Formats: sequence, structure tokens, C-alpha cells
Amino acid sequence: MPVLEGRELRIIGFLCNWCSYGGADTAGVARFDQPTDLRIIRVPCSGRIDPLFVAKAFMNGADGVLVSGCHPRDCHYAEGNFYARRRLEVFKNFISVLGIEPERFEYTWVSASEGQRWQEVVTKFTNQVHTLGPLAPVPEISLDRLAATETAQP
Amino acid sequence: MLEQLKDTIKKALPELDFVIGWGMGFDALHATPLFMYEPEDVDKLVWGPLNVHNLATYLPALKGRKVGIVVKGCDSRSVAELLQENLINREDVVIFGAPCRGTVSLTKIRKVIGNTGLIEDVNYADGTLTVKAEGASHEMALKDIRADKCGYCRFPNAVLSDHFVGEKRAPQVEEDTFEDLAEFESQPFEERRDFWMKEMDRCIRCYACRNACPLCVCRDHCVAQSRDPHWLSQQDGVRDKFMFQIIHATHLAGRCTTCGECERACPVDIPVLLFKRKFTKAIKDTFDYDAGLDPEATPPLLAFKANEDNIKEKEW
Amino acid sequence: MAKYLKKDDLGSWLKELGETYKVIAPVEEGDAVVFRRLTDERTLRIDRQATQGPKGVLFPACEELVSFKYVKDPENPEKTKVEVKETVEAEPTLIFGARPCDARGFDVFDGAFTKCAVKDNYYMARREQAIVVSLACTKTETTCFCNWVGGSPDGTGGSDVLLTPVTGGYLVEAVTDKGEALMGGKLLSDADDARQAEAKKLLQEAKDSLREAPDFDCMPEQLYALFDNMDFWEKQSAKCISCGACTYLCPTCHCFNITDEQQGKEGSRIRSWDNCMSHMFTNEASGHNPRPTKAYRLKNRVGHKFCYFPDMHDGHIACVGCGRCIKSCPVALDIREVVTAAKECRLPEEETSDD
Amino acid sequence: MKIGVFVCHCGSNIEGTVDTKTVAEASLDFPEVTFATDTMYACSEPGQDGIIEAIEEHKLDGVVVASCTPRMHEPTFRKTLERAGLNPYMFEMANIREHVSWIGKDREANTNKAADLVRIAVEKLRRNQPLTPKEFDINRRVLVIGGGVAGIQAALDCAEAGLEVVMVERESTIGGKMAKLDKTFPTVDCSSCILGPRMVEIAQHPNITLYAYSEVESVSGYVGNFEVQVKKKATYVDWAKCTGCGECVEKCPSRKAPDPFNELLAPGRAINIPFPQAIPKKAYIQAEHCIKLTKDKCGNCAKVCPSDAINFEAKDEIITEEVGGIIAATGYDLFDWTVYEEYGGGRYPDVVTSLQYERMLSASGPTGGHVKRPSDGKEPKKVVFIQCVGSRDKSVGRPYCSGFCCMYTAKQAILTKDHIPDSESYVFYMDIRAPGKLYDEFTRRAMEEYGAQYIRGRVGMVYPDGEGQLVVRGADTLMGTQVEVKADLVVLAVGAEAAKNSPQLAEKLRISYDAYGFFMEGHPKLKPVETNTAGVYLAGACQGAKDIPASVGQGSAAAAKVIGLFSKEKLKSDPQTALVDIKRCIGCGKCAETCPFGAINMTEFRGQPKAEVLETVCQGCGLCAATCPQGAVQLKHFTDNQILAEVEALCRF
Repeated sequence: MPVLEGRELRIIGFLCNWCSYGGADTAGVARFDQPTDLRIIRVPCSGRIDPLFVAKAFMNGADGVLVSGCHPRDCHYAEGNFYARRRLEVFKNFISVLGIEPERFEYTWVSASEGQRWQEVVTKFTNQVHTLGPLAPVPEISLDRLAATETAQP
Repeated sequence: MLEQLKDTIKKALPELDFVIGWGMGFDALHATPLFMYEPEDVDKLVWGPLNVHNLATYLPALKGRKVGIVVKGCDSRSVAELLQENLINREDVVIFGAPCRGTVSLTKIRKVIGNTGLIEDVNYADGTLTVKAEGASHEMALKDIRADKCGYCRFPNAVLSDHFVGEKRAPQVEEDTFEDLAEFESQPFEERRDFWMKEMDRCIRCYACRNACPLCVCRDHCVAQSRDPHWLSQQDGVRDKFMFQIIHATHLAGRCTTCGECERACPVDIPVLLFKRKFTKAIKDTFDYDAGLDPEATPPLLAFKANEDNIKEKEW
Repeated sequence: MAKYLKKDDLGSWLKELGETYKVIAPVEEGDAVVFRRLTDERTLRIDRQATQGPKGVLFPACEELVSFKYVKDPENPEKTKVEVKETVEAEPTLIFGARPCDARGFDVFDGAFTKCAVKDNYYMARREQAIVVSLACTKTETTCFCNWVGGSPDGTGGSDVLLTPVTGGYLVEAVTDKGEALMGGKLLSDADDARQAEAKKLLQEAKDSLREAPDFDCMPEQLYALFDNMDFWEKQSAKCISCGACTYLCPTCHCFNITDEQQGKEGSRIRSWDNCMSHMFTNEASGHNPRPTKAYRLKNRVGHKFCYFPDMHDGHIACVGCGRCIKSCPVALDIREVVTAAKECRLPEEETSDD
Repeated sequence: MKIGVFVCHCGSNIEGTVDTKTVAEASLDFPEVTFATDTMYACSEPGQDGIIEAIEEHKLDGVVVASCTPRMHEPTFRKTLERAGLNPYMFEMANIREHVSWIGKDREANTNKAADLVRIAVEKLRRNQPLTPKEFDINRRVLVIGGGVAGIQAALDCAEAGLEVVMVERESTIGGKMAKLDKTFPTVDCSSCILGPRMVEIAQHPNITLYAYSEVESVSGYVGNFEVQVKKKATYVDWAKCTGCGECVEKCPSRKAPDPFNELLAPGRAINIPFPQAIPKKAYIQAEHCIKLTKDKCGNCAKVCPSDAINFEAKDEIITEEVGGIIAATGYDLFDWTVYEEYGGGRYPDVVTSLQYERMLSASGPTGGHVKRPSDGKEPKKVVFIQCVGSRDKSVGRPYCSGFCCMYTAKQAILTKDHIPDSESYVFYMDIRAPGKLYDEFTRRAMEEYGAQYIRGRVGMVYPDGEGQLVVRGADTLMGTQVEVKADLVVLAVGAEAAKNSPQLAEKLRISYDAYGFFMEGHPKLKPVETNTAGVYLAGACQGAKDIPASVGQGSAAAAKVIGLFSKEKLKSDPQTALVDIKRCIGCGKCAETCPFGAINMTEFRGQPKAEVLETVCQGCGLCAATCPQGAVQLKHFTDNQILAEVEALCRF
């Protein structure tokens, strides 16, 4: 089912299994209310996150992407988030040249115990994306073809 | 200087399978890579602002063979980068360097003379390029028609070489200020996006940008054309073309020397170097790192610091 | 009977034709000139050869062959049907501003797709509804060599109408019956002799400006003979970077790939341009590649154009001499040099001689 | 593939805010889903049986369960699949409880989101491959970090079970906090009398190697095969020669060194043996207070040592130990009570901490078991105890209850009466927490039999009255009045916090810790001694403040976990490891360069360099997969195609 028209935006989260996914669980266990937009994709480690997954999400029509991993030094795999931090930071810098507001993408650290922090991150990020509004999707077809289909279905 | 370069190459040639340099191409405006196997091939060597190609592109496929290569400053940085990534062996490559004054942008020349298909003669002297086409003669100052990358070049001389011919030149600029990028990013986000939509729409997916890139070393195994992983579909829509450029730029982050081959090779003139410029700036700002200067360095994205100097994480 | 169209009326004429046809013409886009649907916002550019020819109009870089959809039986979800819908898209289309070389490219396509045992419905449908209005060349570029491969600056192969620029306008000539249908436009007047003479003169000058054509009759034989001479091909291909610019810009290259792109239960089978200069082109599932290096691949490209295709199609060379592969090649690899070198290459003595 | 989707109600936990029936119906429309249903409790026995039946009846070859977090029940359902004859890895979960039903009440949005999460689980599952774990050998040795009572218990249990144990203790003696105590509640038996013999056992057990005055420097490897570097800090005394006679301590002229064992109540010597029952009973020199080591003078200890054990040239030493399991039992430290300036701790000598008081009460302490005021050595007649110093106080960042302070304060009040029969004790408390066996009875005895006066309320201020006494001013919330008590001695019941450097150790062990530095258990209820890192277990107060019986219990529990782990012939590795497609690999080595585990080797295949994954070493983080530009390394079950399919599923529909 699509996101709820007019109420939700497409926000994708990539969360490491050990800290942030657990943090989101902790927030759930504590019944911390959160906006419903975010859909979480579980990965073992923030180091698994190729920034290109984020790019792919934006190309395919995501309005916001959130990456969350273990706090630096706390990586379950010792170093994954250190690499992730560099790659994601540089990538966050990069997307503005594409015409994507850097605020549509955030990476952060939430530990398994930080349910409250998770609630705060999700809430604030969701609001941040809503402030920017939807991101126009990149057409899957050529512009001429797009123009043709648009005139065909006014 | 050219003669001196030829002599140096001729001396080294017996030890080498061949030396890669530039010769004249199909007309007086277009140079072409020249593979010099015999001394008489060396006589065809040219040097000047028409030597637009980065010949380092050929090196990874020649790994294990003893070859020579003539480099401009920017080309030498690609060689350094390939060495850093163990894609070539230092002892197999003999590098011939010479000072570079910058190379032309054929697109810019076309904008001046209208059609670059009608060239009769070309002369270069003292910073001025004279092109005769359709009976008319056009004089152009090199600085007006040189590739953008030459405007912010800090390394006109080879950063590493076995033989350096000629006198080293002082760099044009001390610092790259990324004005091109700032200008582009002075547009609102939506306009930037619209700009790329139109540009990407024209892409013919020939992958010349990739194949001309000296650091696109996956080449035959590029994710752009594989089903596993299946990053891109074969659709020729804007989305997949745009995504490819993002992949290319991202894979080059921290490695790209902004040699500009991607943009130069593009047959439909899409300014794809801008993507890499953005990454280059981010890498410079965040890690104070320039790719292709030190074959021994660890590139920033393959390393980390427990406490990063210039990364400010978001506070919620 | 040749007609005359005033330069100032060109826009109106195309607009008029636009009521019947989808008009595709070379327009400016960024720093390139490409064939696009002509609209008011776009600038027609016919003063230089288009960066990319019009082949994509009849043979799109990517087209959907069929769309498919998996449908579950609501009573029994284990049962799934596949609904397949063929997508043949064609509408009356006018290609304006093709050069004679570009138009001749369609002849090669016709040979491969319509005048053979297995016909390509998709191409054929578009070809039948297309009308090609070409523009003769009164100037030639350093990369032009149409005369080497049987073409000419005023060649009519593949065209339905041929325009020749003359002072103040264009000489308009119908080449085919299809083209004849365009001759009745109000904006066209009968061309007088002076204009016809001027056109003839300009075209002769253009022809004279081309380099002398070598004789390529011997090429098929010569290329077969060079088939195993990998040393030759390695040297010829040394500077090639294995991109697809030459093939994608080539008016005759017609190789394609077919892939299924599926999302969820729906998808489409698409045909997209493929490129014999790519390693992937002949890569087999096992990992084996019969054309493992660029030397093999360049040999194939040249071989196909100057040997295998002519062999199968009455000697018709699958190259129209437009020169795009030369001028847009990132390393300025010149196919004329390769073919000339192949022609002139002294073949090694047969090892198994009788005596 | 034939996929079955089971949408769990979890009673009303999910069903309350998610329409599970609608989710199941929506799921049926997803690709390759041939069966979908909602179920009351998927994890219950009938729930699991239902899954097994459906697998058989509908010939399913993959299962998605939409229920709680996979961190909880993924192993449960994998076993269910296995019982049904499927490969356990042909399974995915959609977390529609913690991530959906529990975080919002909008039923429409929740239902919609739940269906989306099922969709991505289905798309991922469609791209799963059956996986089989690899087996590898176990090094049946265990490392116990910390020699307090929890560590001692864990070490002895393991050693008794026949395992080789390596114990690392930061101080020069084991015993931890318990060794400092005089008596223990609620039995008031002598702490060193019950702990002492166990400490001796550690020293004498043939299966235990003890590194005292040592710290864990680094940990590498993985469950079954850890490599641990232990730093033996320089003691400047050759312990092989030292007999613990104490001659050197007697003759040491440096008399202003701190004595941490006695909680800094009295100065110690630069060379020291913490207490008579120390294990090992060996002297060590605090270098920064040694005249010889700082000024190159003196050297008395070396002169008097009968066994020639002093070595001023000693250096820190790194020892490498290989173990298969690790128990962290690093205990706790006291909260910095000086933060409470209003209590005057650290400013007024007669305001002491509970642990300092414990040393005063102890016969082996600096006062020989006589309670004396630090200021003038007089016996106090009125003692005021202030509870919750650094516990249950948000304003100092310690909102949690330390759990044992109520009990030891009661104990200290009783002991005060025992030591000074004519004394009076006052206890300021917030609530009395005594929920243990005989605990409440014990606090009542303090009040009823020993006359301790309990005042419910917080103390606002402690200040000297200028006549040698301290005025303790506080509230009595039961009476609703202000009270002032004049005290000879004030004892602060200081709460527990994580031992210092706990976060650093956690990082070395790759385990999580909470906001206060306490180590995170695998599950707050069901995995109290496990961590999320396989092979690393927790015992005692390092996981959270606890008293002696609880610490001992956890020590035994952690030991049981290790013994259980080692009882297996071989360990099975998680098969969700990285895999190299050698056709795509160009041998650039970037994956090997970044792998945190050294799990990627560069090898040659037909003359070409290629990467190769050591499956049992690979921990499945996927860093290599994100590093490889051509996608030649893929992490099984988290492949690019799987993640891309998940992204696609979320974006397209």
C-alpha cells in the first residue's frame, strides 16, 4: 500500500540491527508515539549501507532517508560505523549538487537503550521532511515520452 | 622541448613494449592517443594544448607489461592513484612528464567557431590558438577556450615521473576555490534538479564517461550492466541515467583527480564532471585530502578516525 | 517536379506538417544537437550535423516489447496467470533534417529488420508510418566519407523527400510516392531552373570536397583473411576504450538486448540498444567470453560493417560514412584508417603451400 | 517460490491498533505469496503448529511472520521452519509491533504501514537462499574480567566444570567491593570470612590463571576464538619472589600515598599490600608516590626485602591469551558524592561515605574496627545516615535506584549500635526498598530492635555548628515539618554507578552499554547475562547495581552460559556471511583493507588476484559489500539486490 496520500511522505530508514533497530524496539516497548511515515529497512551494520542505497531511494521517489547506527566506538562490528560516518557525511554533502536538499537525508546514532532519543530523531526528522514537502520523482522514462503520456492523460 | 621529449622516449623505448603519447588525429584540431612501438612512431608525437586525452586510462589493462606513458600534470595524478590502488606496478611503468599549459575544450572552440567539422588548419603559439575553418581564421586565447579543469589546475607538472622534460611551470592557482560549483549551486534546488533532468535525458548510455575515466577500474564488471547486483535497469529513462552518474561519482569519491575525462568523452556534452567536483570539494573540506598526489596514502573513505576533525554530527 | 520553399516559410511548413505528423527534427539541447519532437520551445538546428542521428526515432534506444502482469486467482492464490500485452507503438511521424547519410542508415535497418525472413514488427510498424525529409549537404566535414561507402551528399537512399539549401530557401524534391504526398503544400512553389542549377552546383562542390574514395570491393575477402591476425587488430584497437559512443551514434548499428524489468507483479520486456564494443556483449553465462578483448570487438565492428553484412545483403556496406564514430570517439579512433589499414595490410604467406 | 505470510495479533498488542486481517489480505496480493492469514499468537505453540501445518498443506517454501521484533523471535521461528523441514533461513520477519502498533494509535496508518513492512519482508525473502551454518572449533578457555564476588563465582564455577579460566583484575588484589565490607546484610555475617576462602580458592585452583593489577588491552576474534591482550601493569615487585611479608611496607618512608582499599580514609604507603587477606598477597608500588621512582632516592624497600623482589626497572607487560568465551564482571564504582555540595562531602571531614564507614567498622580497617570521627578521632554518639546520595536523583543524572543502599544503611545503623551501644542513629530516607528474602525484616529490626530513627525526607543542608558537631537540616515529609539533627558523624549512602572506563571496555568487547555506562544485556528479561555479542556474558553490577546474592547468582548464570556454550562439539557460525563472486572481483583489495575482522584474504585464481572470505571468521557486518564498487562481494541475506528490492518496494507502491 502506498503512503497515505496527503498525510504521509515516503521516508525510508536504514537501521543497524544491533543499536538503532534495537533503539527503535526500545521506543516501541516504551510506547513512545512516533509519526507513521518512516519505513525501516534492517541491515546488520551502518557499515553495510552503501550511500548509493540512499541515492536509489531518492531516485525512486523517497522524500527523506534516515540512516542510524551505533554511536561511534560502540559498533557491534568495531569499525563499521566509523567508515559509514565518513561515507555518509560526504554523501550528504554531495546530494545538494543533484538538487536534493541535504536536509532530506540525515545519518545519526541511536543506541539500543535510547528509545527516547529514537522517538525524538524520528519525530524531528519526519517534521523536517514534511517542511520540505514531497521530492519530485525522477522520471523512469525519457522526457519526450513523459510529455507524450502527460498530454495523453490530461 | 618536444624534440627533447622524443629523444628521451626513443632512448627508453628498447626496454619497453611501447610508449603511449599523442599524435595528430583526423584533422588539425583533433589529437589522438599514439602508441609508439618503433622509433619512427615517436616522430609522430605531438605536445600541446590539443593533447586532451588522459592516457592513464590505458594502464590498468596493461598491468604486467612494461610500458611508457607521457603525462600532463593531471594525468600523472591518475597514475599516482592507480599505483595507490595496486592496479599497476610502479616498476612496469615508465613515466615521461612535461610541463602543461592547459588543454583545450573542443566544446568551447565549437562555441567560438560554430562547427568543428570544417577545420583546415590549426596553430598554437604563445598562449594563442589559431584555427582556420571554412576559409576564416579564428584567434583564441588559450585561457578562453581551455578546459575548465585547467582553470583550477594546481599541478601543471607531473606529480611523479621518471623523466621530466622542460622547465617546471608554476601553477595557475594556489587553491581550488570551486567557483564553478558555487555558481551552479546558487540556483534553487528545484532548478538544479530540472537542469539535470534535461541533461540526463540526452544521455545515450554509451558509458564513454566511464570508459574514459582512468579510475573506473571495474569496467567489464560495472554494476551498471549487471543483473546481480541489479542497480540499474536497461530503461533509458532519466532515472537510470541519472543514477548511473551518481554511482560513478560516488565510486570515485576520494579517488577522483578531476581530470575531466568523463565530461570530455561525453559525445552529447553533458557536464558530468560537476558531480565529481562536488565530491572532491567535500573530500577536501572534510579530510583535507587531494587524490592522486601520494601513491602511499590511504584514501579517506577507506580509513577513519575515532574522533573526526571536521565532521559535525547532527544534534537532535 | 522540384519545388521551392522559402527559408522563412520553413517553420510554417513544418508546423503545417505537424498537424498530420509527429515532426521530429534536430534541435539544440545543451551543447549538443539531437533529434527531438519539434515544439515551440525548441530551437531547430540544421546548420551542422546533429550530434546524434535520427535512428532512435524508428529504433528507440529503449522500447517496451510487451508488458506483463502476474494475476492471482482470488479463489486459489497458488494459481497465477500471466497477462501479456504486446506494445507496438507507431504513429505518423515525419523525420525532418536527416542528412542523406542518416537516411541511408534506414536502408541498412530495412535490410536487417524488414527485408529478411524474420520481420521485426516493432520497427516495421514505425517505418511504415514514417516519412523521411532529408537535407542534402552543401558542406562536408573532415569526418565525412559517405562517398567511400556508396553514398553521396545528395544521396536519396532511405529518404522520401530531399531538400537542398539554395539562396533564400530550399529546393524540395520528392524521392518516393510517400514523399510526393508532401509536395502539395501551399507554401511550396515550383522551383525555377536557376535554383535547380544552383543546387546542382553546390552539391557538386560538396562532392568534390570529399576525399577520394578507395575501392572497397575487396574488403569482405580481405577482412576474412585478417580474421586470425590478432596482432593487426590489437594494434588497431590499442587506443579504443571500449565505450559505446561509436555504435550508439552510428546510423546503421542495430544490435539490441532484451531484458525483463519487473517490479512487484508487473513488468515489461524491453529492448534496448546494445553495443558490440562492450565486454558484456558476448559474455556468456559461464563467464566465458568469445570476444575477450577489445581487439576482437573492434574486429567484429569493422567486420560486420564491411564484410559480414555486405556478404548477406548484396554487398551493401553497413556504414554510411557519416563520420560520427570518428568525431565523437573520445579517443578519435578513425574507422577510415582501420579499414584502409586492413585493405593495405599485406597478408602473411599461407603457411601450407603446396611446394 | 511459495510464500506464506502470518500476521500476528499478539493478543491485543498488535491487533489493538493494526487491522491484521486487512494486512493478511493485502499480503496475499504480493508476489509469490500463496498463503496469508492472521494468527492470535504466532510464537505460541498452537501458533507455531499453525505455521507448520500451513507449510505442509500449501507446500510453502518461505515464510514471513509479521509480529514483534526479529531481535526477539527470529530464532524461534527459524526453528519452526526447521521443524517443518524448511531451511531456517527461508524466513523473514516484519516488525509490526515495536515499530508499528506500539508507537501510534492511528489504525489506518498503522495497518497501511504494517502491510508495507510485510511487502518489504516478502521482497527480501524472494531473494533469500537456503543457508547452512559452517562449524568451527572452540577454544574451551574463558576470560573473566573482574575479580569481585561475581567474577570469583563465575571463575570458580567454570573452573570446577573443568574449564581453563583466565581472570583479569584491575587492582592488585581480587575481592572487589565485597572485600572492603565489614559485615553483610541481612545476616550480619563477616564479609571477609565468607569471601576469603573463595578468594583463596581462586589462587589455588589449578584451572585458574590470575592476572592481578592487570587490564584488558584489546579483544579481537569472535565467539569460540577470541584473542585477548592483557596489560600487566608494572608493580615494581617481582611477584614470583614476593612472599607478602610486609617488611617493605613497614619501612616505606612515603607516607602520604593514597590507600584506595581503605577508601582514602587514611594515607597509605607508596609500597603497599591492600589488606591482610589480599589475593594475591603481594606488594606493589604506586610509582607516582615512590621516592625512588620519582626522585631516584630512598630504595628502602629493596634494601629490606628478604627475597630481593623489588625491581625498579619493571615495565608494563602485554600478554596474549586465547579464549573462547568472555565474562565481564567489572562491578561498579561509587557516585561522586562531592557533587552534593549541600552535604559537605569532601569539605567536612566528618561527612563520610558509606564505604568509608564500612572501613571504619572493619577490624582490618585503618581504625582497627573502632568507629572514630576523622576530624578528632572521638567516638561519635550521634550518627546521621543520608540515603539516596546519587540515586533516584535526576538533577545529578542518576534517576535510577541503586537497590542496595537501604539495606546496607540499615546494616550500618545496627552495627553502629553494636560498636557504640550508647549511640543514636538517624536515617533520612525517601522510601525504604527492601524486597528480598529477610530484607524487610532486617530494616525493621534496625528500627525496632536497634532504635534507629528513620526520618522520611531529604536533607537540604549539612553544616558545622562551630562547636564540633554538624547540623543536618532536612524535611520530615511524614510530619510535614523541618527537622534539624545535630550529628557527630554524617554517613552518605552513596549510590552505585558503572565502574570507570566501562564504556571503553564495552567498546573493546563490542557490547553495548546504556546511558550510565552499565553494560546492556541481551534482553532485559530473557537474556539477563547474555550480551548481543556472541560469547560475551555479564555478571554482577557491571550490568546494573545489584547486591551480593544477585551478583553471585549472575556469576553462576554467566558460568552456566559459558559451560553450555563449550559443551557443544563445535560451534556453528552464522551463515549470513559475505561471499565473493570471483567472476566480478577485480582484486583491488579494498574489502580486505577495510574488513574489521581480517576475514578477507587476497588469493590468486588463474593468475588474477581475487578476494576470498573466511566464512567462520566473517561476522557478517557487510562493510565489504558497501566498499566493493562492482558489487563483487555480497553479504548473504543482505545483498545489494535484496536491499534494492526493499527500497524499490517502498518507493514504487
